[in-house]
Amino acid sequence: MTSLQFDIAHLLAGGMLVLSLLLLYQDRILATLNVFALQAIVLSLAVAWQAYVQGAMHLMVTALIALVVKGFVIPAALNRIVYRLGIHREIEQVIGAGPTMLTGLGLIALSILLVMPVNVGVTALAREDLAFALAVILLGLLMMITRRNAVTQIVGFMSLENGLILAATGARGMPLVVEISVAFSILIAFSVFGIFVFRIRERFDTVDLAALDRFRSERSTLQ
Amino acid sequence: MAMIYDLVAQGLQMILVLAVAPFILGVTRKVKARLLRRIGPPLLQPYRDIWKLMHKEAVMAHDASWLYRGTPYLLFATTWVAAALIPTYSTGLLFSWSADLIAIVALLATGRFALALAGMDVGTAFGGIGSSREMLIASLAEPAMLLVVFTVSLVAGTTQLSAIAEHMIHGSVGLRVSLGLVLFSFIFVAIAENARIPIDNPATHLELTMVHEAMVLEYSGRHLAMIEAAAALKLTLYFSLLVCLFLPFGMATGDKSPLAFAIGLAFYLSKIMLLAVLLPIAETAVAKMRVFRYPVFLGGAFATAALAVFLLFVSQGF
Amino acid sequence: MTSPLTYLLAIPAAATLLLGLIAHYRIGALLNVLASGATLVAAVALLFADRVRTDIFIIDDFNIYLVILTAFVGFTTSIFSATYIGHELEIGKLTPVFLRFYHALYQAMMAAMNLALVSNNVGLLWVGVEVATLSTVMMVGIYRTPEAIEAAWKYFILGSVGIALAFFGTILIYLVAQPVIGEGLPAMAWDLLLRNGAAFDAKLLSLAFVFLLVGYGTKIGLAPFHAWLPDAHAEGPTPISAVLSGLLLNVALYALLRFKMLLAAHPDTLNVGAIMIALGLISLIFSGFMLYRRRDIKRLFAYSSIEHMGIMTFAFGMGGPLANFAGLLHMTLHSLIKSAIFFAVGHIAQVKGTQRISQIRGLSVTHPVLAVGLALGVIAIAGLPPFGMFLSEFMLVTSSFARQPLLALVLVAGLLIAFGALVLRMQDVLFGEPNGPAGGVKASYIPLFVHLALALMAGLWLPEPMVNWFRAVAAQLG
Amino acid sequence: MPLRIGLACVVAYLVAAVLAVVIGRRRAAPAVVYGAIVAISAAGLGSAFFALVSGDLNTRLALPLGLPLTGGALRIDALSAFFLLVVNLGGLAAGVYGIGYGRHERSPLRVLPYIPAYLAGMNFVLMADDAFTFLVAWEFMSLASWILVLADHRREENARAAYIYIVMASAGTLCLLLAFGLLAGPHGGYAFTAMREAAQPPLIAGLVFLLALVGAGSKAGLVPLHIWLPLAHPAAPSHVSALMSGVMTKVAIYGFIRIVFDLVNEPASWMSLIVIAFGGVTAVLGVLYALLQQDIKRLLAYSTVENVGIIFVGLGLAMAFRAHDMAVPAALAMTAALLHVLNHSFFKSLLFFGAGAVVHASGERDMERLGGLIRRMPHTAIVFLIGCAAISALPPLNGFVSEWMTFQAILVGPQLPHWGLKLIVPTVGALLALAAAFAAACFVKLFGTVFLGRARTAAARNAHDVDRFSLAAMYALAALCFLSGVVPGPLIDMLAPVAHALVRARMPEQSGIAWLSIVPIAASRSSYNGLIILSFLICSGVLTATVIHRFATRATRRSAIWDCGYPDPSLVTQYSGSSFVMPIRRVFGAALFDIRETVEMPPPGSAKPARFSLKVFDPAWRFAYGPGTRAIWTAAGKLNRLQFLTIRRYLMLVFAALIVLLIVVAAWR
Repeated sequence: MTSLQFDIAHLLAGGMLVLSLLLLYQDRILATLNVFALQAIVLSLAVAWQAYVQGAMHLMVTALIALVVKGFVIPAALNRIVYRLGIHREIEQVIGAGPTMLTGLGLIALSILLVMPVNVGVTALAREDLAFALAVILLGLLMMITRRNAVTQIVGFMSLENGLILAATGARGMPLVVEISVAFSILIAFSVFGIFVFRIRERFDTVDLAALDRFRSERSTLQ
Repeated sequence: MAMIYDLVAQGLQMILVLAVAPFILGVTRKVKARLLRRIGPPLLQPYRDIWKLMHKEAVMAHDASWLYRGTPYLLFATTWVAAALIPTYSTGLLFSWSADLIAIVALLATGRFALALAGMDVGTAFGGIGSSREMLIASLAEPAMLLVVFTVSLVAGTTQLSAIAEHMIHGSVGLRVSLGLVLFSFIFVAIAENARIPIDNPATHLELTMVHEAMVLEYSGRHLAMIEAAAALKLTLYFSLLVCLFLPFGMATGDKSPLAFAIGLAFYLSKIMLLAVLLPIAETAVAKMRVFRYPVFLGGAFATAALAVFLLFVSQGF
Repeated sequence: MTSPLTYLLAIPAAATLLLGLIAHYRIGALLNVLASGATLVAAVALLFADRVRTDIFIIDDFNIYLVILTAFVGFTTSIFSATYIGHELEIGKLTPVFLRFYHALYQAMMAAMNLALVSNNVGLLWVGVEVATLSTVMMVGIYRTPEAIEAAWKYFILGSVGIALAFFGTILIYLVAQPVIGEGLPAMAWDLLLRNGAAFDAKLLSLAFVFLLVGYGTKIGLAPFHAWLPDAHAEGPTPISAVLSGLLLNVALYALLRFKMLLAAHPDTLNVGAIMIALGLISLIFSGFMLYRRRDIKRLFAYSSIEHMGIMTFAFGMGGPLANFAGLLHMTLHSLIKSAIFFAVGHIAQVKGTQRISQIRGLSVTHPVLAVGLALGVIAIAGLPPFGMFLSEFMLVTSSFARQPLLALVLVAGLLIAFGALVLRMQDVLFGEPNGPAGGVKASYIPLFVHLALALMAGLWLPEPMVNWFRAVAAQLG
Repeated sequence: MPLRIGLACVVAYLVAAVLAVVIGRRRAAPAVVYGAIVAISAAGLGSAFFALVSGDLNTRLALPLGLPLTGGALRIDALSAFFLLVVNLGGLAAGVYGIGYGRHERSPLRVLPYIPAYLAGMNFVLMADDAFTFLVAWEFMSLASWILVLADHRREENARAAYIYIVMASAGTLCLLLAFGLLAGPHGGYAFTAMREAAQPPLIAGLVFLLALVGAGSKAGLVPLHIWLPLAHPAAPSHVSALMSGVMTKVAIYGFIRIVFDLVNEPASWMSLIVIAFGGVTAVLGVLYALLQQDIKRLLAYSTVENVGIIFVGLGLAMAFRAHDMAVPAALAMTAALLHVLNHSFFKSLLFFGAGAVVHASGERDMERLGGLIRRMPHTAIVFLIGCAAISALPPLNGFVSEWMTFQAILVGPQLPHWGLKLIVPTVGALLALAAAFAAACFVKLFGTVFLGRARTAAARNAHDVDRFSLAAMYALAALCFLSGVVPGPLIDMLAPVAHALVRARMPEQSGIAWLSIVPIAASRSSYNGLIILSFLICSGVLTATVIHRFATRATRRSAIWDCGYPDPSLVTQYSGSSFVMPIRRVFGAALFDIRETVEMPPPGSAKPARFSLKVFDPAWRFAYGPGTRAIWTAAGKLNRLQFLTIRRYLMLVFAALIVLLIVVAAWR
């Protein structure tokens, strides 16, 4: 692999990481959706590049799925939901953007710390990708737990899964990647569908327990 | 032949204690009366009392049970047997080994058990008071008594009364501090067990602090006679126990000749007479205690005995 | 390959499609039972067929009895669910429309679990576990009551995160294997991995295991990844609670153990034993305490499942022939007994019309047979003789106390705490002045008592081949 | 051969249990089941006795059941043979009693199946020769008795008792489990033979000893592990209470002996010190608790605690002497302990049967509501009186013999070359004397309040004697109390092989001694002859009685109570049980219990009655168990919040855990 190929792969992966940070930074739903769509596109580019580099054309399918489903369909769907359910547009963050960013940076440091010592036999490309992918995953998780809002949590989950795809495609010649990426898209479709059908607004997160007590006699044991 | 001789000796001892017991009681009463500037009853009064009571008809409550009737005899029997098993004028009598010191104490406990039950039989308040206090005194006295036994057996290496007596006579006992202490606490226990002042007052009947007399309140006639006799026997028993444990000199140990027996008998009688005189003197010196002072009294006995044990350890070296 | 393996996977898969089409619930239930029975036959047939080993599938000492166990519990549960669901329809808690999905999903789940068990490919293993999870998510939400949906959502979200993390771990496994074994399928074949394990990069392997632990640990229901488990058990239909506790947790644990073997084969990896011991003890103690304040009887036993998963994890973390043997035995027995308990609890909840413990009293007066069933179940799950779980706990406690006294003391304390809670609740339910309806119960006792009988047998006598399997696997688990 | 019979007995018991389940509802069921129990336990008794006297012992039997690969091992040695004797004797008595008593059982299905199962469990414990079999049987025994405690499950306190019981029982089992774990070692040598061979380092031995003390002690009712006992034993039907108190505690003691004397068998001075101290304390506290009870059966249960204490003192002395290679005294102490095991099983079963009869006849367990039963139930009164006298260690009954032997062992104590022991032995001796005195007081109170005096309630007034099966059982046990009290020699000789197996020595041969008296160590030292004492008593008593009746008068007149001329006809003025113990309570109790006495004295002139109420609490609850349970409950409450977090917070937990693990990996090199 030439250094150019490596640099491009590196650039794309790094781009995803930056976008993840950007996601954490957003405080308006629609903007979040746009950033996510952008990340998905970058992902598809990265995957496509990997396909080209590894000469594994079947990865193109994954790239295509990423582009179409995550780049356009799901953001659009989520947009629709936001309008339909009249979810108010500001994201209530549990911790402010600043601390979140700092935590995110810490996570990135951790992931690099974890992956860099690994060098036995693993190709540099895979390793770089791995570091970035791990970072993206952790950031996705972070986003899920720092946002009180259903849609943004789905977005967080999806960016987490972007990281997965990135790692999977980075692993040279790994079987089943395409199938799994398809499976993940279905999973996400489910979640979006779920939000829509079950009318889970903030409810799925801040389920007010008082409402549940009527059904489930557990809480009365608290006092 | 020898067998019969032994049997006779044993039988003699049984008769002896039975015969001498009321007299001892009489002596104590007489001495006490004298000390109190009274004439006092004649020395043989106790015999007369028992005789008279025996011939009176026994009056019993309507719902008195067989236990009530049986108890006096059981009490009398246990006390008598116990008294008969203690060496008086001679050691190593035929049946002396059939009960050691502990067993004798336990025999007395049997009698007490029966009497306490009898006290509760007809269901009066007085009987209950008596029984309950009797059991309290017993529970206070028995630990001290056990420590006494413990010390003595530690000195003599046995709990067999004959053996102890012989050891005290022949063995190189010397004058042991711990034996003195034990004697002290033994006397305390004996006072408590025999319902003497300051624990109890055998002379009165209608005093709320009474113990033994309250238990037997309902008894009359021959039953009462048995109980009185048993009380007298018990006093004698403790006297002879004291004699046997602490001043057994003069007892017939080696040869079982009639002469030796006679000497032993003389010594024995004089010794218990002495005790019978000493007891009322001590009694007149002190006053009756409240029930809840008993623990102090007998606790003192216990402490002394315990001290004796530990001193003994020290003197023997651990 | 026309080995029983084919049928093992094909029958449930086919049944899934077929059941999806059938609306009538009696036929559906009947088909469900038949399909499960056929699967069981196929599974048993595996015993007599020669062992399979390809890059995709494998049958070895470890999974052969688990396959049979899974098929067996699946079968008995299908019988139970037939009567149970019938009752649910009568009282109108379920509608036939959803029942169609119910049966289809049931078979789908069975198929997925079988796939996970027999797959030699770690990717396929992952796929199996995940499909099984998702199908159960659907079934948990099937009552469509608010709390059921709540439970389903919790399950879904936490499950998905678990899925993702486990997948990342799988990728790492591939990455660590690929340089040694080469690209493509072989680099994901478990037995090849095990063979070349020593050559892998220890660091990356440990990292992979951490992700697998968290990912599959979520499925196992180890604290603190357990949150979905109690609600999913409590709110879903009871047959699903039975298979969740009885099978799915086992399968997830099985997956984890496969990877544990990899690390055990490697000399200088992270000491995962310690981590597993820690997680196990945390789960045990935590659930032990949680048992005390439970008001919902199904949730109670859900927590007891967490407890037992903790015990197993502790055992495997301990390692060594005895502890591993105990862990494997515990796995088997737990799935038998816990599902039996849920059978009993399901009927009890139906006859009493409530899941609230406080509203069920004096069951031994109103429904003696059910009471005996529940009592035996709780006695068995509490690890009292003569049931088999006593054997496993006996081995575990004795062996670990000889090696790690303090840890064993913690274990014992946890066992005692949980025991106290379980017995307390059981006495509440079984004894005292009876309340609630005393009406007759339309229940199928066979599954319940068959399970208990098996658990009893395990306590008194284990069949020879089983012992050999356990020992072989225990040796591999290091 | 005895082993096979024993195994057959266990199987037969289990069959009987199943049978009971099947026919439980029939009217004839109790007769059938109890009849079966009688037959089986008679067989077991016979074989055990035969094994003990003929020395046909140490036969082994390997079962295909139990632990995988090794299977279960069974063995009967002298020790287990003796305890089999005890167990089956109790079973026999309970069976005979049950034939009559069981007729009145309200819900037989809750009792009938479990008694045979219970007996099977106890038999099996004694035959087990590997840790697993032992514990299975042990826990099976606990389970069966737990259900029996729940026989009358509608009473709230019974459920509570059963709960405390089962939890304590399994805690004890876990302790034994740990002990066996240590003995077996990491490679799992679970067979007792292997454990015997493995030489344990002192530390391990000590640890095993402590665990065994706690594990077996909690089942035997050693203070302060006794709390379950007075709750659970009375809750069960009376013949089951008899089994639990008279037999099961003995099985627990067997467990202790088996581990400490057989499997480890390296007693050290400090161990014996602990055992002796705990034994003494248990004896005194147990009987003090007993004194303060008003419930007949609970009183008996507490007195079981006392006797367990006495037995443990004997065992501790045996350990002490063994630790210092004083073989003969060790044999004496051990024999005393074992003899007391046997004796206690006699009179405690007898007393519980009597209590059962009283409870059945009057429907009252509170002795303050009884009284005067000696006239309503003469037979029960006689046997109960014998039981009371025996348990109060009065000559010439059996209780005295074993306590006397214990005292003899104590008197040898000072020869021990160990400071601590030297000092504690006399102290414990005093404690035992105190316990004996208390026991006498306690049973005077019991018998006096229940059987003597005047009936306090209509229930007591209309009581009637029980059926003849129950009476037969009670009379038989009373006879045994007499027999083993009067001629204990043969029993002591019977125990010789047991003592020899445990402490490598035996007491001097008793059968040769003249006049059938017993000699613990040497005739010169001490001896006791119940036979002569008894005959003396009878002779002198009868003699005097006849003399008086013959030559004096035998006239008797019945009249009203005299009571110092102020008789009070009302029934409540008689001494009640609690007023009987008042002095002892004031003197000893105040320090040891938390006793709440409240007196409501109405002002002069008001018509209200004065009220006196007394509450006695077991301090073990106050200081140990209460706080413990509260702690668990609060902890559960605090953790319970985790049930109600939001999904996001749950995700946080996952995330945090993941990060921690990742940091661990990163930090690990």
